[in-house]
Amino acid sequence: MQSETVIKTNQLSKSYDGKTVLSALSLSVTRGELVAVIGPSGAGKTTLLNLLALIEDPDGGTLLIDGQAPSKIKGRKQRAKKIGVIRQQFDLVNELAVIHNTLAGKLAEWGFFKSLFSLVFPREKNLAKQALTRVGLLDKMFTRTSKLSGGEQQRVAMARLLLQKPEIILADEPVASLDPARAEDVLSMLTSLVREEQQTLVSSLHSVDYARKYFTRIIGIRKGQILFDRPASAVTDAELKSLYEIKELS
Amino acid sequence: MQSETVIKTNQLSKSYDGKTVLSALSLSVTRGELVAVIGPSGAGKTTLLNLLALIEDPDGGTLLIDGQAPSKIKGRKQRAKKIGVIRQQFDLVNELAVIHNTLAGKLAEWGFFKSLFSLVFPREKNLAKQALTRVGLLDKMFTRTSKLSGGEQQRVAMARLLLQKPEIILADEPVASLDPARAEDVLSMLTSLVREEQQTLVSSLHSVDYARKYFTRIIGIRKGQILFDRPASAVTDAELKSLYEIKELS
Amino acid sequence: MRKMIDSLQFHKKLLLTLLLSFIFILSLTGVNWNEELVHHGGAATLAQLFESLLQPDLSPQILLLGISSTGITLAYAVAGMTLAILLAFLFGIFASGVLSDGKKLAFLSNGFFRGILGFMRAIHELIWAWLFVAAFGLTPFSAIFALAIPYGGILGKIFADMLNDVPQKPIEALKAAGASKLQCLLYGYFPAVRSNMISYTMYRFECAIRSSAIMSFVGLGGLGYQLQLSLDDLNYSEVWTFMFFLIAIVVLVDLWSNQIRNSFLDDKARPYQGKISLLFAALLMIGSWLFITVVEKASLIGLFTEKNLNHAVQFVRGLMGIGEELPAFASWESWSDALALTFDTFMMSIMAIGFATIAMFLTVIPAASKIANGSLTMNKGWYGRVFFVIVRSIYIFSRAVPELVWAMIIIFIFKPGILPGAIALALHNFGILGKLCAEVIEDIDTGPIRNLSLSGASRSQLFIYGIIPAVMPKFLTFILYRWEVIMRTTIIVGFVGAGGLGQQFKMSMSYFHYSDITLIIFCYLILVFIADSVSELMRKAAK
Amino acid sequence: SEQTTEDVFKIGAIPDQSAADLNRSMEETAKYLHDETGLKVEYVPSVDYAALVTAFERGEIHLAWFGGLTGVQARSLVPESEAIAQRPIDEQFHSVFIAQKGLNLQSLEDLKSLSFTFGSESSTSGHLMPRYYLMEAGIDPNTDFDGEPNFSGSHDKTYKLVESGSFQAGALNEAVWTSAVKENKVDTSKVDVFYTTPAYYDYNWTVNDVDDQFGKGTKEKITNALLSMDEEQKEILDLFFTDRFIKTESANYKAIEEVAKELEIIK
Ligand SMILES: Nc1ncnc2c1ncn2[C@@H]1O[C@H](COP(=O)(O)OP(=O)(O)OP(=O)(O)O)[C@@H](O)[C@H]1O
Ligand SMILES: Nc1ncnc2c1ncn2[C@@H]1O[C@H](COP(=O)(O)OP(=O)(O)OP(=O)(O)O)[C@@H](O)[C@H]1O
Ligand SMILES: [Mg+2]
Ligand SMILES: [Mg+2]
Repeated sequence: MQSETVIKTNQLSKSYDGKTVLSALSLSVTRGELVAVIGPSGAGKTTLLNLLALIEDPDGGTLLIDGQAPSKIKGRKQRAKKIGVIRQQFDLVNELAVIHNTLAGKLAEWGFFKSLFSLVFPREKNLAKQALTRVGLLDKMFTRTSKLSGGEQQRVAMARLLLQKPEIILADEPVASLDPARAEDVLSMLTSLVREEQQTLVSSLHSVDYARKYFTRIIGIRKGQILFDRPASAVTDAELKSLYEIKELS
Repeated sequence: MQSETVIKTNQLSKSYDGKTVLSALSLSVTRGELVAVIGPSGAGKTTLLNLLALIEDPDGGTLLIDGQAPSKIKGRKQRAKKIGVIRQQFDLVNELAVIHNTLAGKLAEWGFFKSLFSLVFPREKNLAKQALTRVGLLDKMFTRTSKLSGGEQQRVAMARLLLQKPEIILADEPVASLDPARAEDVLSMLTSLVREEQQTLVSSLHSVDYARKYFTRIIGIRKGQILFDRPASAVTDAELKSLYEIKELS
Repeated sequence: MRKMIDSLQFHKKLLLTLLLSFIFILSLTGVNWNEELVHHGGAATLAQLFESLLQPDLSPQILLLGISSTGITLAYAVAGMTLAILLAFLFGIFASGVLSDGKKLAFLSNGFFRGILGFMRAIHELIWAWLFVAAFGLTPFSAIFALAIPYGGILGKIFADMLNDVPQKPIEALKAAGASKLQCLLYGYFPAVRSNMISYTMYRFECAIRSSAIMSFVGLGGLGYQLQLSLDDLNYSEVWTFMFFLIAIVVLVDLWSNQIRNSFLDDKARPYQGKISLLFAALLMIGSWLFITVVEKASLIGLFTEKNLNHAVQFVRGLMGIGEELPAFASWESWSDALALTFDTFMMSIMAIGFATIAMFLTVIPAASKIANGSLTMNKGWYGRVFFVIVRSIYIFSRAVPELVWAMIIIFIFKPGILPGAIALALHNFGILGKLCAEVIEDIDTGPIRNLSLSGASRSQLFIYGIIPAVMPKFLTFILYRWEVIMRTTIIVGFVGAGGLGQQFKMSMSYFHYSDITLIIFCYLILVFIADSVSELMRKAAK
Repeated sequence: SEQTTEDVFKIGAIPDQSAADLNRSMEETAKYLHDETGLKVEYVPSVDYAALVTAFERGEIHLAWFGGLTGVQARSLVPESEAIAQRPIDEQFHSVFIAQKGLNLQSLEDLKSLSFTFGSESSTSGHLMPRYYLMEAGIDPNTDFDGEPNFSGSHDKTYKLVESGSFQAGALNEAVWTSAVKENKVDTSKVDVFYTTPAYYDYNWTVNDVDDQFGKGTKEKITNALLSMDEEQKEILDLFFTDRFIKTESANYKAIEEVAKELEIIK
């Protein structure tokens, strides 16, 4: 089970308005890996994660999740079990209380009326409580999500993932614009959760330091192509320099 | 001239709604220094810079700019010559073209009608061109500012400062949420400008690495008080650890 | 205790919704539903109306008449808006307080100017028109002033609010760079509010065209005059022809306003599109004022004659009941009659907003283009687009027709009373509410919705967990805001027999009972005040 | 521009019937008055009874064709104005009550619990006098009908609304009714008269205080022009449903004023 391949892409490519954003990208990720995707702004990190999350379709190449083609797992419940997504703080429903945003991780298993009823009298409250305790937000259970700080919102998103329990977690810049202390807090929580639950994590990051500290493998992307892909400890400063190098000033 | 004191505070304090945000803060800055202010979120960095910029008034203590009390330099023109402020990208008027945001550095010298007229037919265009050439944005002169990337916006703000030519530049997290390459680009440009023009720079920062790399002196603030204040090279890891340490989780 | 507050907070919205529904149901009991509400011939009239809808009178003579009266209506609307914009600009800046310095003084002057703006918009344009006609006579300026004042009031208020909401950081940065207050206005505030202000002004311009059309009710010409004549002759085919003219200009203005909005978003199109729009607006304004001063020979100075002054004085004396033995506002009997009518009018407004809201909720989902093309729910289907076109057309149609004209038609079908008034108000506001709310759904932030869908939510679950919580606060704001507008308009639908204070107002006008009118306007101002404060309170509570 | 607007002699009429008919008759009258008096005469249409009275009060209308009540209102607002001419039928004017045929109404009392429409609220023959006779017959129009009474706005609209079935019964000017029947504008198999009121004074030409503005003797010239209409002006007179105009005076309308006071329309 340990060396099972959960994500495999072959010659994946994507372009917007005729402009190639990802070209011929091949990689494979094994269960339990913690992969950081780094690279300059506009390199294609978000695009890659969107393709892996099946949010967008590639223009060319193949993608296999758990050995299956995406078309086979497009049913919402099945997909929710396989893949979970976490992004910057913007992705929670601001107007709902924390508990509902957490319980949203259960929507795939609930029918319509159960979910409607739950908006008034929350269902499976114990599960939500456990998850919120885990991320240290039990006392904010009934607070409106919009009132939380950025770091707290990020932790709510994690609580949702705890309920959803996907096999693969895809995170897009989960700690951008958090201060260093919160950022480390969030990253260490995220990576230890993934380790415990035997999940797999692929995350884009802006900070090289964090990538080295919390992840097992680093993929450097520049202009839609993989520049390097190796264990976190083996990445050299020269590689990093060429990754972020600016050719012209503007 | 070299060792002249340009900023001197004595027992400066400030509180909001009865909560003390800065307490008894004393420091002095000499002309030509590059000072980084670091510390965890909520430490009071922004508050300190706002006080130095005369945007807010302290509740207690004294502040001298160039040996003068703030009340003596509250005239807008004089103040603009003494102090310039630069912050994250929120500081430009998004809807204006780049050239107008740049020329805003001249408003202190212009009358009402000249400024009105300039909105239609830009005045002193050559100065603006020079400044924008300097920051590498000449080709974006007539672009709407909101369309620029974060790093480009930051450079527009710098072009404005080039026209304003203040003696002291106060920067509040000038590179937060820029990718590493842009961040270094912006910081190196800012610090070299300040060196050339014999100005003084005080900047808050989230990143310790940048503080060490680009500044001559680092002040660590925690809970409204100075934890350490020394040359950039002399700051120890132990000091940094205690600066950012988190007491409880939430 | 803490827990109770939390759970109150938690269920606050639910409670508020229940409360509002309860008030609406209460208002329905004001109508005697057992009685037959429709005339015996109501159904027949409705059939005739529909029949002639399909065969409007397209004879060249009527079309020419339509074009010329559309011109008049447009000219009055444009001229009125010109003044309104000037007023709004001036008062708006002062009311926002962005120019003032000292805190206490600023507070006073803001309050003062906000008060003026509030008074300007509290009174409906038709009442202003009637007051001006009484003072200046039947000159185009009566219509223009009548439009300029309330529209100046509402534009000024919105303008002031927008200025207050401008992010302060860029402004602080400008100040730090040495800009004076006026320079901050030029370089900071104006650019920031420009696009919102222009699109709101365009929306108001559309409303002003409708208001200008109904100025005929105090004897001023235009499309409304022709509509009224055709309705008096029960010539429905002609009625529809004129109605289509009205719809056509509303649609054109809507298209133009979209054009402008897009030109702000798209940089490449901006330079020439923006300039063309600006040029066109300038031509419209110049053309309208030329038309009014040259063709209609109206002269502004001519208004201020001694004769007009005498009339105005006479008129005000009448309103104040001078020379009357027992002015209406001094008589207990008149008060109790007026208060009963005030209550009816209040109920009419609640019923109207209730009907409009229900109809909006039933239609708004297919009316949002993001849902129609499936980009929000990731579910595509051709039927979405068909529904979209149909519902949007209904919205345009129902909002293009002024409340007053709806009332004139509805009164043929329903018996006089508050119900026809409520229905007429609901018909018009349903179109506006639908459009606004559909746009809210279109502007919704897609991130959270997409993420919910990624955690496995179905389409219907997306609605209750993602879309509804996100749009409800805005919906509530719009509904309450429309309610305020409806309250101001209740008096107008009463003019044509649709019940309430307005009907009494028309009677008193016909009989020249001026002190009765004072009493009615007073009651009406109370209603407007109540509506404004209640809606303000509820908006705060819902936050 | 002041000069030219002042010089136009403006005439108006209460909009109590089909606007198209009214336009024709008043345009013709304006032409005739111009030929007779040499004044520049113009017809100013009006959409509302009260609006005409207001315009008359302001001196913007110099000669108006008023109903009984509007005439009384206008003359009380402009004391110098006076009623100068009327049609022979206006000495002996009647209102008719009409109802849908199938209802078989016999008297005013039968109107109880039916839906009912008046004409304009300012109309003498379409509202004031019918209301008066209804009260006499013991019917309170505010409470005894099916719902509140409607105000259609004009006589033509009243019979059209009853014919189309929108209202079960209504009251209007006898002259308008007779001509509608004659010209087949109304289907008498659907709607017919079941009651005619006693006689009262109605319509009249009222002239404003014009001698100041247009020169001494203008009032007289206008009066004479109206009174001297005959066969030659048949076209115009037909539109007014008469063969000539006769002299009248303000005092003839005292009774109307009394009724209006009793109904609290005039205070
Ligand atoms: N929907 C889209 N339409 C057109 N171009 C797009 C779209 N999405 C992304 N792009 C372009 O594709 C390129 C890669 O974008 P992407 O968001 O993947 O970069 P990124 O690596 O995530 O950068 P950042 O670090 O700034 O988030 C950019 O040049 C971007 O402008
Ligand atoms: N206008 C204000 N009213 C009330 N409290 C304020 C106000 N401005 C700042 N504070 C509080 O003062 C404290 C210090 O704020 P400040 O913005 O100076 O922190 P900072 O060091 O800049 O933090 P960050 O790194 O997050 O920007 C915070 O607890 C903040 O909540
Ligand atoms: Mg990205
Ligand atoms: Mg800060």
